[in-house]
Amino acid sequence: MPCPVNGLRAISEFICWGEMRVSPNPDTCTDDEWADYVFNRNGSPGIKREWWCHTPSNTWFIAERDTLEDRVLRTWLPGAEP
Amino acid sequence: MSRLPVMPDEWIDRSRSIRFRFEGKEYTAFEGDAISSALWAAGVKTLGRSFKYHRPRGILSMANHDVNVMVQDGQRHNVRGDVIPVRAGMDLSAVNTWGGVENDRARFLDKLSAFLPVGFYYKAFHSKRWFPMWERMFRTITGLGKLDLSTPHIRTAKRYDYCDVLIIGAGPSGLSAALSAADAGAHVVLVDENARAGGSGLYQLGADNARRDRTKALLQSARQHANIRILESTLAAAWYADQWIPLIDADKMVKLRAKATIVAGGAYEQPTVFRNNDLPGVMLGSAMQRLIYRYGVQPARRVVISTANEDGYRLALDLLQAGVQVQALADLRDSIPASAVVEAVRQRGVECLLSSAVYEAHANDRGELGAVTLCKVRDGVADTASAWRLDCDGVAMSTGWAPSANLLYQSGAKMRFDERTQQFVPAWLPEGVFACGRVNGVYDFDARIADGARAGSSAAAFALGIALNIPAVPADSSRPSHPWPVIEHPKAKNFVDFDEDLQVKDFANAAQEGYDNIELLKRYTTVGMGPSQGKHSNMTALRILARLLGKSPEQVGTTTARPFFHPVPMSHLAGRGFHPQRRSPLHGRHAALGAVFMPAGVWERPEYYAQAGKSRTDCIHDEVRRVRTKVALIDVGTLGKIEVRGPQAAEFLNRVYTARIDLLKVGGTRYAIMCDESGVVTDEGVIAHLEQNVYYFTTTTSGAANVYREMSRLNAEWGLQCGIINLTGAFASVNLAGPDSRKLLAPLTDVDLSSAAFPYLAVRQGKIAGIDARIMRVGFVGEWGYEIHVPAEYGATLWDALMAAGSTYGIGPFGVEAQRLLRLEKGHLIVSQDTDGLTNPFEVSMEWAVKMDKPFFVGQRSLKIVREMPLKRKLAGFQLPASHSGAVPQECHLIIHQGEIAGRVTSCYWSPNLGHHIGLAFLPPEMCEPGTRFQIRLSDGSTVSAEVCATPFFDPENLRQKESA
Amino acid sequence: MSTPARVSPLSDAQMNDAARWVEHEQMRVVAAFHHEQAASLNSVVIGDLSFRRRTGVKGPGAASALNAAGISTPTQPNQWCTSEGALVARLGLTEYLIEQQSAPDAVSRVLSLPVAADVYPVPHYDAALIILGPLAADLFRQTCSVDMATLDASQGALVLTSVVGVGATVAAINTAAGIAYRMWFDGTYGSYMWETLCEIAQDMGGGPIGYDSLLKAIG
Amino acid sequence: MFTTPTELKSEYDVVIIGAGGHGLAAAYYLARDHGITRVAVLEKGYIGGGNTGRNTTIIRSNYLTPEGVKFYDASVNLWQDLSEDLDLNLFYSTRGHFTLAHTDSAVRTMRWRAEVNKHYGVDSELVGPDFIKRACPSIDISCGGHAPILGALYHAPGAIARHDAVAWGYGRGACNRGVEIHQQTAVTGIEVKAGKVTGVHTTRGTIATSKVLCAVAGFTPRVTDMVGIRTPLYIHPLQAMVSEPMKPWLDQIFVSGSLHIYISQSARGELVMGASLDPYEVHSTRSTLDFTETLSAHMLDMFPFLSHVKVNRQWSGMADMTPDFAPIMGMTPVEGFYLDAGWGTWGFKATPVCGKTMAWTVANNQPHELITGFSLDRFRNYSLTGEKGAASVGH
Repeated sequence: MPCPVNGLRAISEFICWGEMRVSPNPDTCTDDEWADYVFNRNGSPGIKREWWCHTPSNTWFIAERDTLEDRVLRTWLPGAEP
Repeated sequence: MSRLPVMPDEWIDRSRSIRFRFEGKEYTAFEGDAISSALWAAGVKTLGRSFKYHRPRGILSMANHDVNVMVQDGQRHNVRGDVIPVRAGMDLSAVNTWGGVENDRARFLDKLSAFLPVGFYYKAFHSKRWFPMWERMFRTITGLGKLDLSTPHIRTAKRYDYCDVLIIGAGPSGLSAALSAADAGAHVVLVDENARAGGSGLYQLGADNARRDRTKALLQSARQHANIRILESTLAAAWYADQWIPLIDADKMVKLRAKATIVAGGAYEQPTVFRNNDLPGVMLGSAMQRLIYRYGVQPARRVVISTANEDGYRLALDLLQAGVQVQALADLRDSIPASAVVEAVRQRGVECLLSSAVYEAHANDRGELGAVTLCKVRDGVADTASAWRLDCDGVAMSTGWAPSANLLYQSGAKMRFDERTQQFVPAWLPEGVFACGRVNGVYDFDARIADGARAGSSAAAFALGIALNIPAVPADSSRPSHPWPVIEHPKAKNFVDFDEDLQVKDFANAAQEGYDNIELLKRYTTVGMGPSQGKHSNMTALRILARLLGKSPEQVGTTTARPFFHPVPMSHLAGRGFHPQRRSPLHGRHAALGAVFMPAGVWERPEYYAQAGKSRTDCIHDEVRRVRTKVALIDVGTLGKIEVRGPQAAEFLNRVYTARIDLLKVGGTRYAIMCDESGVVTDEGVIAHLEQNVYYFTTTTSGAANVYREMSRLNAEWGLQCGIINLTGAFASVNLAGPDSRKLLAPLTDVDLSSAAFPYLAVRQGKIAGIDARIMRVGFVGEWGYEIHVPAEYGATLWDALMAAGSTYGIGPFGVEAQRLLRLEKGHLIVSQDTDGLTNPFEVSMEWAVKMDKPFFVGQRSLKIVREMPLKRKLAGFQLPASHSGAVPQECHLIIHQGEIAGRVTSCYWSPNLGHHIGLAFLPPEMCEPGTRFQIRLSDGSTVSAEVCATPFFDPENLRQKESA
Repeated sequence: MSTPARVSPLSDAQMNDAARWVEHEQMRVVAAFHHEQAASLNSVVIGDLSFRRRTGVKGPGAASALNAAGISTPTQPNQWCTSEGALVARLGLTEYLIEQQSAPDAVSRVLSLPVAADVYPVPHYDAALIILGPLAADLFRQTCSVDMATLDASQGALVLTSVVGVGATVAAINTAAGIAYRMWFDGTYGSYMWETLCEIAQDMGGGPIGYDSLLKAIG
Repeated sequence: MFTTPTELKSEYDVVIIGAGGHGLAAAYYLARDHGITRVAVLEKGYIGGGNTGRNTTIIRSNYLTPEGVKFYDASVNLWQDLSEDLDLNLFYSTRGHFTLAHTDSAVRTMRWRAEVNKHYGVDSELVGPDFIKRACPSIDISCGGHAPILGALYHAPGAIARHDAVAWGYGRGACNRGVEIHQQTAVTGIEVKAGKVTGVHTTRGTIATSKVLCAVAGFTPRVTDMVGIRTPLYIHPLQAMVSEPMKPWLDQIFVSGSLHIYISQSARGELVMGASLDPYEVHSTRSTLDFTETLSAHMLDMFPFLSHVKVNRQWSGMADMTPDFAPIMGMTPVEGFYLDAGWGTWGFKATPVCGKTMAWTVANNQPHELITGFSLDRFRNYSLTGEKGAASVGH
């Protein structure tokens, strides 16, 4: 896994938080929309954007990963998407 | 048998003979002998018994596939005789026999074999009544080697290693690949599972020294090359993503990270399938060559060769040179291309029969090979009219090969079936993975070396990111494998899988039952499921199935190859086994005070402090009494400690905690809880507002790491202007609690401890015993007390100062158990003991700590939904009558109401200060009124009656933490 | 009131094997171990440098704040340099570790940095080791997935990685005794780390080294 | 024996997607109990080729929630007669099942489970180290000193079985009753008109049907996407490994939550070993080295004498996880689309009862009483079924 700051490292140095998810506006969304956001997932394989953390340096970053091939396409720091 | 004259590259050292025992008899061997070669040289041919029918078995491959020759070597079981070197003093016995190899009492199973067709056990013995008994019988005869339960925990020095190009297999193509990669500047690791590099270049000679010399020249240059490391007796056990390859040798695993991998593992020779092809004496042609050239052992005196390729003729020449009489050479092919090798064999007067094969092997009185019946054969069907019998003590099977492609499959390579070579060859290889030599479908000797050079430079170019011109590979027209090396026989016993004793008919039966695709066939017949993982059986099984279905091998396809290539010991995989453990800076102090430690995640914490002649409970109650009556000290350093600073620190904490942190004044603290997005309580802590824009707070011990990590992530998302600093390890913290705590502390500190200057729930910074400290006036245990945080390197010094100053007040340490009891007296809950994975704040009466009117906090939106729903349960305090005697409820005992589960106890202790049992329990909301009686069921089924009561149980007005008027 | 004593996070683990103690920076340091032998230096030795004063800062403004205090900072992330008698390590993008090695006192300068909206002090009450000897990189091959042999000391290379399962900062440095590695990690793992590394080092013919011999070795 | 139907008909009463244990069991009970035989089971691979053939075959009912306990207990009862029922030896072997507790919070959870189990007549008990040591003298109770065993949940009925045979038995039973099993037939789409299922598109043509049962474990999200249903399912790989065969020495099944390992010895004498889920989403069955290293290290802590035991093979399956570790079963917002999913790591043991209850649910178009706690809409109503409640961490 290539950490944008620390470079290529063994996967054992990382933890995966899961897919990046944008919450609906809590003030305007319906209860069902919110429950959908809280519980439901996009469970099909595909190219997904996930939160990953390089634990020794506590570096959080985004990884674009093909969950079918388990191949990392690119990674970047939050707000620094290439 | 007899030893041959010294062979130029033999592995044995004839100057060093060693003695060892097999099946109770003593034998002599040479240093470097494999167990099997030593026994064969000593004339022992029956080396093991088969898995299912307990048939006598001898040498098959001498290439780590002889799973019927597994021996027990002391604590090591399933030791493979064909490759494991014999050591002086070894005392070996064959696995999986009843009373020894010679007269295995289980050999009767062979007679029953007709009644034990494949899958028979699915169809038998399955009455509910009889199965258990039958299973016991079955289990006792199954299972190969015996485990020695006194084997020690072996810790190996597992390590990492790195290289540009890894080459697996040091035969002619691998050596050539290594040289061209190394010449291109790549750092090369060349591994070979054999004791010595060289591969078939040093034993498949056809009495042709040119091959040997060429191979030795390559080996010589490789050994001298600065860029090449050659690792012999080293197995590349698997291929994992990102080119991680575990290299296994006798005593460790190396996790090698290669930039490029070349698989040059060659091919396994495949058995010819005819009746009794498993008798000791029948073996692969390459096994005979290994015996001759590696161990100087004559494989047999009179050999019949069953072949279908040029290798069989080469073998004939090798045998003749070794003084073996070649009785006949039966070639399955109807015609053969003219070649020097074939010519040479004819000239040596060997009888070469075309369209012929061994139809059946016959056992002598020892159950070993004594003769064969040869027949004319058309497409696997023998013309028995043409049968003739020939005495012999050796049969060589040399009718084809299967590629050693396991690691290629693991790497995700796509393979296609090649008609000419009759094997699967790479059609597409993943980035950085290469193949050369026989595994790549190249068999001609010179072509293999050229193919190696091609792969070597290609791999180097990839690994170094440079351009190289890649040498071409001359065309290779050889046809090494026969499409149908299977000879049918009405009486069967023509074995396809030697691990599992599978015969040709077993596959027909399975297919007939509907198990008619390769995966189902594999699972139903268990072909390839044995220790050799199908290396000598999968290809034949596939040919058989293809024929049964009228499909091509390509259409049938192969089964997936999974790690490992050969079995790997668990001690190698485990390595040293690291178990990271954290210790508080005060650990040494606790140990000195007789602490009894309990594990708390990665930490060790004092459960209580043992006193001579006192029970655990008495010790704990002493500690409790000391806190309530005098003063005591507890290490709370395992709590998570985090600092958030910056202009938006308050805003940040407002979003992650449910409380109004923005209203917290400098110098104040607040208890706060944290929820996840679904509104479940996940953590708790005390937040202190140290200075303008500086907040310091604690988390639960188990939550610390996750809370800090999740906070960092949230701010990576929110981008608020504040910094989050994890001080869990950097600070030591203790809780000084008890009526005398203020008197004790006053002389040690420059902080004004008066209630006016330092009220309850305030935080102050100052010096204690000259140490910079953060002091909070909080009390989880409900006494006047101070939680003191200092830099970790001063923790012990602080502890000593407090203990010294406290001696006049009768100070002592208290542990986790006493603290749990004390906090329960105050009705404080512990997240994850008094809550579970679904508990929301309303269920534990924390409405006061949840500010729904805030603009936002994590979990708020969900709690708005949850708040509108009826509560399913509530956490309530309860007590048992002081008169209660006998068994006591424990945590997680159930509350039974009208025969149904109504809730559960989450905490329960006997309170020395109240004189009766108190506890917390989840109850239906309607049962939470103080005074309500309910029944708790204990483990033994008896019930205890309890009564709901208000909390705190002890000092409800918190008078003890306030200034007494 | 006398200045209070500092205690190394490794002292519990060193207690039994310690032959002689000396004090540096108010911290007791093992001057010599019982089972210490000169031969170890030909393999790999592990020394405790926790006594050296350390502190840190992080945040977008950290670098400029340090520079303003006269402390220069590495140009690249995960790189170290020396400035004002201190080793200045850049951990990732915007975090810095400052360890005092000789006068003048950079650490106290950092401690007295003015409060700023984008500079956050990071106290370092942690453990600090030096790993020295021809087999030093080899020791890491048994304990860490990063190939330390590829770290260029002259370039001030450092990595944040995991050693025997514990998060650690490892920097390659040149010493009179050749290439060595500095390592910083959470002190609460001190006993575990010290015992584990010493055990492996001893298997390799090395072991712990007291401060006296260490000074002789690295000057 | 199976029959391989040559042609795919244009219409069936029920289409079952997935010829694993669950799908085939549902087909079997639809035919046997409800007389519904115009059923097609569609399988993109081969019978039992998914998690049915990849799991480590542990069968137990010592769950935490009342819903779970009742459900799995019904399953165990079916298991005990299944070999005779299917006229195929499933090697159902009662071994006794230990869930080890290494922390006081784990002990609390085991007591909780034991009490709930006993309440519903399931044979479970919280036992101490001495009991464990008596049952398996070779175990290292201190686990190398790293994680001493403080107690365990002992579940006497815990059993193992031959996984493939279960799929074969149900498949054969279904075939004999007229059900068609179409292997190498992948579903490419599902037709929904006015909120109702009307048909299924496959690689071998289109089928008209009003009822579709989805029983495809790790592939569930791909199928629910076809009908536009959102679920909480997420897919993580679960790995396992098996040793070379050795003479029997381990009778019981051991599970350790803290060490994340479980182990049993098969009838062939192999040690079947597993660990916890891989920590991130992957939709393939790749293996990792980390897995074998960690599992071996922890296994040697518990059973040091396995040092020389060789690992023969490792593999992996795709586990369909839910937030509360309970399955998702029954009706869905799309009429005629029935879901049998969320089996995560515990689907095999539920095979018979899933088949029975899903067959009932499909036949009657209303959820069977045993599965009402597992409905999909619990995630809309914040009324989760807390099997994970048992998994809350130590303090």
